[in-house]
Amino acid sequence: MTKKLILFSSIFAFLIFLTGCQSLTVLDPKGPQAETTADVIMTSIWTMLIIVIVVFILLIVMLVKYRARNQADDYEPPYIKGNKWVEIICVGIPIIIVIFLSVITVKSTYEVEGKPKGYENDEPLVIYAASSNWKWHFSYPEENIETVNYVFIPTDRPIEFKLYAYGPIASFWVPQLAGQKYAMANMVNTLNLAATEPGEYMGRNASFTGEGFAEQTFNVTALPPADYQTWIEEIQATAEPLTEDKFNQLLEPGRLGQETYTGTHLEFSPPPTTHHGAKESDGTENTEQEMNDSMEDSMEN
Amino acid sequence: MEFFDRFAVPNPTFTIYASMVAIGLTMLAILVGITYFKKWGYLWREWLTTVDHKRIGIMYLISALLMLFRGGVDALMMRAQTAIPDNTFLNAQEYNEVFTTHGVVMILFMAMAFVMALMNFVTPLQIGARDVAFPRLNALSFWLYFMGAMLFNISFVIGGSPDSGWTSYFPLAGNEFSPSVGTNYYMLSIQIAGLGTLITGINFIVTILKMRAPGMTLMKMPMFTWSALITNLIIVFAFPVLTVALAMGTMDRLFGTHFFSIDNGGMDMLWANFFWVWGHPEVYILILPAFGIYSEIIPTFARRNLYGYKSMVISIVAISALSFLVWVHHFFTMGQGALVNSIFSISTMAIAVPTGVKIFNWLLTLWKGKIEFTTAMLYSVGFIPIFTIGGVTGVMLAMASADYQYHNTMFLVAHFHLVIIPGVVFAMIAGLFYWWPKMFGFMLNEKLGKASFWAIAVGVCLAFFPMFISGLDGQARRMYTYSESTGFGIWNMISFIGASMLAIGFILIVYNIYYSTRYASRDISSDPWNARSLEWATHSPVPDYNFAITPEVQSLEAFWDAKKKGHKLFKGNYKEIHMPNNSGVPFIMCCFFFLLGFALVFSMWVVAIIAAIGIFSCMAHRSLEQDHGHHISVEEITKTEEKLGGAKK
Amino acid sequence: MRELFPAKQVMGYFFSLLLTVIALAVYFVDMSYQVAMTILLVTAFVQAGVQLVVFMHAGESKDKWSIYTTVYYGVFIALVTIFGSLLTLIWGY
Amino acid sequence: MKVDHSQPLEYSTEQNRLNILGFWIFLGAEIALFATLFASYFLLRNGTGSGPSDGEVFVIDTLMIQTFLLLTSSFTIGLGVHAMRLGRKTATINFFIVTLLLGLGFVGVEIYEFTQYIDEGLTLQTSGFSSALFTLLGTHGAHVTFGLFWGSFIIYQLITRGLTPETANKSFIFSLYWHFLDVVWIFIFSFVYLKGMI
Repeated sequence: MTKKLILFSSIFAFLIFLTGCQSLTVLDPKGPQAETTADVIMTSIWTMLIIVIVVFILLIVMLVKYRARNQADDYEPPYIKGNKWVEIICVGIPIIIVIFLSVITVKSTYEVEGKPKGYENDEPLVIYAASSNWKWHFSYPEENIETVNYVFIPTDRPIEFKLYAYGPIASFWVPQLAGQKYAMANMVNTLNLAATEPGEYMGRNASFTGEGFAEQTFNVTALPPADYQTWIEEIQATAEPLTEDKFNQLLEPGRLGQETYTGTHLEFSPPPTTHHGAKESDGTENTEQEMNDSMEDSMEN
Repeated sequence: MEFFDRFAVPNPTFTIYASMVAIGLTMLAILVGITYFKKWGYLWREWLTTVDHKRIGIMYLISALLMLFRGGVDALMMRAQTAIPDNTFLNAQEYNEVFTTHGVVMILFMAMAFVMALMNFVTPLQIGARDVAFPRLNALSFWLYFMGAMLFNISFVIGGSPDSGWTSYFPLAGNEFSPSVGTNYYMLSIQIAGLGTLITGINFIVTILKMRAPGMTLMKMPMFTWSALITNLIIVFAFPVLTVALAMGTMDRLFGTHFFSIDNGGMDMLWANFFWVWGHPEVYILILPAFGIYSEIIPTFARRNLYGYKSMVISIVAISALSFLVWVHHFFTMGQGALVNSIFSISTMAIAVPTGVKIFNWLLTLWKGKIEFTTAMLYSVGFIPIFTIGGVTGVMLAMASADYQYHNTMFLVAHFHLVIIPGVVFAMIAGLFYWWPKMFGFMLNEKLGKASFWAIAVGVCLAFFPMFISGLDGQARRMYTYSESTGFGIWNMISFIGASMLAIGFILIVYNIYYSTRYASRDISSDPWNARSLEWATHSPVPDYNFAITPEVQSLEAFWDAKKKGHKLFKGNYKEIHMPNNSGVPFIMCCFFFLLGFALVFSMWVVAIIAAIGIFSCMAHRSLEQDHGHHISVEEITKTEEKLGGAKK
Repeated sequence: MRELFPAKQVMGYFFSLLLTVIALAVYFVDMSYQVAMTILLVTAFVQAGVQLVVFMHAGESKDKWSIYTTVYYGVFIALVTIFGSLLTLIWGY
Repeated sequence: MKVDHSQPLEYSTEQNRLNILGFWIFLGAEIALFATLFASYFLLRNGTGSGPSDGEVFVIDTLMIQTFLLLTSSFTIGLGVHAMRLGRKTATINFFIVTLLLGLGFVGVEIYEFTQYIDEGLTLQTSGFSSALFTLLGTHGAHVTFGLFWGSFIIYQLITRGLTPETANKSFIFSLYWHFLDVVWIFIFSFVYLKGMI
């Protein structure tokens, strides 16, 4: 009886959860990268559901059937050591499931780390996104403009975000377009994504950075390429230039609204060139580099 | 005056001042109380200087319950703050302090202490030993843990709590972004407590390997002892990593080194890397003893032997090795390539296999059994469904590409709470109910116990299931508030209700302890559950020397077979028993450790040097001292055995 | 006097000095990085083995099995920590 | 206390056997500790910031002296334990004293080496590399220094109490500790110094 209660309430909760899925941000993707992750998530949920149901049914059967109250008083449970076949099944089925999920994981991980599907041959738009306490600075080196706490991107074009931070580690996250990646102070990370539909998407820092962390959000607006071009031209014509002093002021800890400038901070405050703080390889690192290459080769083969 | 400024709390509020007064008054009341009832001598002789594993276990237990209270209040405050959008019950700084201390206290000072409590009390009894291999080191372990915990807790009123999360990632935890001394407290208190844990690890490995009763081969060891052995093995190899990481963090903060700094070639993710090299095995350090407890309780109340003992052993050994191979899954999003992530995804998912084996073995232990739903059993079978959900979401998190979406969200929070609470907390409570009569000679009230189970089980589900949803909807963890338009409100409200139910459940347990202490019958047998392993073969409460005659073991379920097949456990006559002497040195040494930690937190070098000299003096004393313990005479054994209801056969 | 200098230990000592000299060759003799690293790896682990077996008597008591398990497990963890960290933070990009 | 005379003195009681196994397991933990320090050194080796790099500061002379001193001390303490098993108290004490003197020499050379580094502008605070280097070497050096004190206490007890199961046990465990430090030094010698100088 008691177990059933748990079972029903959890199945009930799960049903609510599944019906709500479509409207949940992460499961409502607007670009190829997020679509891949959403598919992976749904596949894993269904697979795991099978395991959960099997365990729950087994548990309920055992608890109801072998309850002391449902048995004769003189019943003496037998001594059962274990059975080879049962154990092979207990090990075998999880192994099969793990292999299945591993294949999906490896495939999808390479997919979301690479260029967005369908846009492999397009020239990506490079945007530098830097976190500072507790803001996001977006620099468009080609268009020579900079925005704070919001970013406009064209639809149907791959975007390459170059991520780094002034200060603590932040995690760049636009759930409807792609998964997270860290922005760190001593290394530049690359995040590939693309938007297939115009619209406004929530973006935020997901990694705790201190007092203003909860509000460290930004808006991503995806515009059709023509509208995007208009926007660029408008900014270039109207915005104030970004000076070094002004940028240093922006870096002061605190919250800011959305701001727009011409020019970028990349000229006077370039992104880090180190790899996790270490200088890029000198002579002695060759073998490590080679090892790395050969490992990648063997993966591809 | 300037000297004292450093001790001020940087962000004082009325609540903190009120707590200061409350803490001060409580301390005073305790001191006055002990003096008034003339209990100083008793306290010193029987507890502060004890080296008895049973008493040390009980002290761990009391500390764990205290810390559970502290961490629980933190949790309630967090859930209350986020229950409604744009709440102002706590501000960002307070919220950050609260979730940081909640994590540290619950993992390191509550769960670890609880594990240590049961391990200390039960393991030597299960293997038929008189004590652990190094009783005095055992006392040292406890006092190191205790002083570490106290040092961490005073940060609240002296100098300010740490506020950069229980993971304390650099550079956020560095001097630039966390200028208050809070993070110093974090580094030093965990260092001190960790040292104690490491010593326990060594102690218990030797105990289990060398002090088993005659006839108890490794494959005849009870499952809890097996899990204790493997847990301690993990402790011995994982904790040094934490020691080094914490030492580096301390040096970065106190001496300006560049391990984790963002300039001069420091590597900020190195902290995260080492933290999780320790941190993931730590999860298994907590959960393996819990698995061991379930493997004792489920067979006892299913009235059947544990199904697939051998595969249970193999699976925990496999888990111990795999637990060291998965740490990178805590930062899949760092930017390392798909290759690294794929490797660690697969190794992580591989852990699901041995864990699955264990779940199925427990289910099959119920098969053909005669199941009796005592409180301990309720917690054990309640663990299976909830843990399964926590576990399968763990597999989902292990998939790197999907983790890019779960990372740092409430989904993750839901996952690890649904693993740790049923996995560790349920087990500890189950173990508490199960071994309580052995510890104190009376039973906890079953009715209250069952009520607490339902409150806690339903509370856990209510508190954490909604987080899966709000996580997938984009709620990051550690956000002190959110706006109404996000739509997270309803889920967080349900969470808060669940958290309140959890609180009620824990209050019921505490009340149960009080109620049973006052009213429960003292007239119980030494084997009230009709159990299967050796600890039930001796008296309740257990005499100092555990077993008057060292038991001889013939089978895996030694005590059960003694009852059912008439195996004789205790052969021969009483002989003089050699026991270790009590010692005040561990306690005094740990007071110096506390002083050292406190002095380093505030960079008071002279005090630190004095404290360090104190520590070394204690070690020198130990080196030169000659202490051969004492002997309990045959007459005394006979007398004690008679008083406890006659000799055991 | 002679009995104080058992052959096994004296040999062990000279062998460890020899290994040190071989390792020093990577500094004094010009060779490629790979060869040098191979020499260092071999000499270091053999040297450690000599200490363990000849001087530390790791295999002399009944707890041989426990002692070797501890050492092997420790080496396993050491290698995992070192190479895992290198893979994660340097090589794997 | 039961003394088993068929075994060497240091193994002769149950507590002694527990102590020895316990110390081996402690050494297992030490392996993990030094592995972490090595890992951080390898990772931070290129994090030199604006300071000098490893090839620029390492010197072969001090390295060879240190290695010779420590290897020899490991040999002499081995002889000390051998003498102990022969029941030769004075020889044991003398070998232990020689060991500690060699250890003292090692620490002295290490301190001299550190002052050289500081003169060249490489301090604990210079860079990620220097922090990791000083911490790795310093942890090993601190272990040796601790060993000097510990060893002195044991020599004192050997002199005043003679060869008993207890003192023999302590001496044997101390020898394990000392050999272990030698093993760690071999790895520092190979993978910190020599690897940095090629």
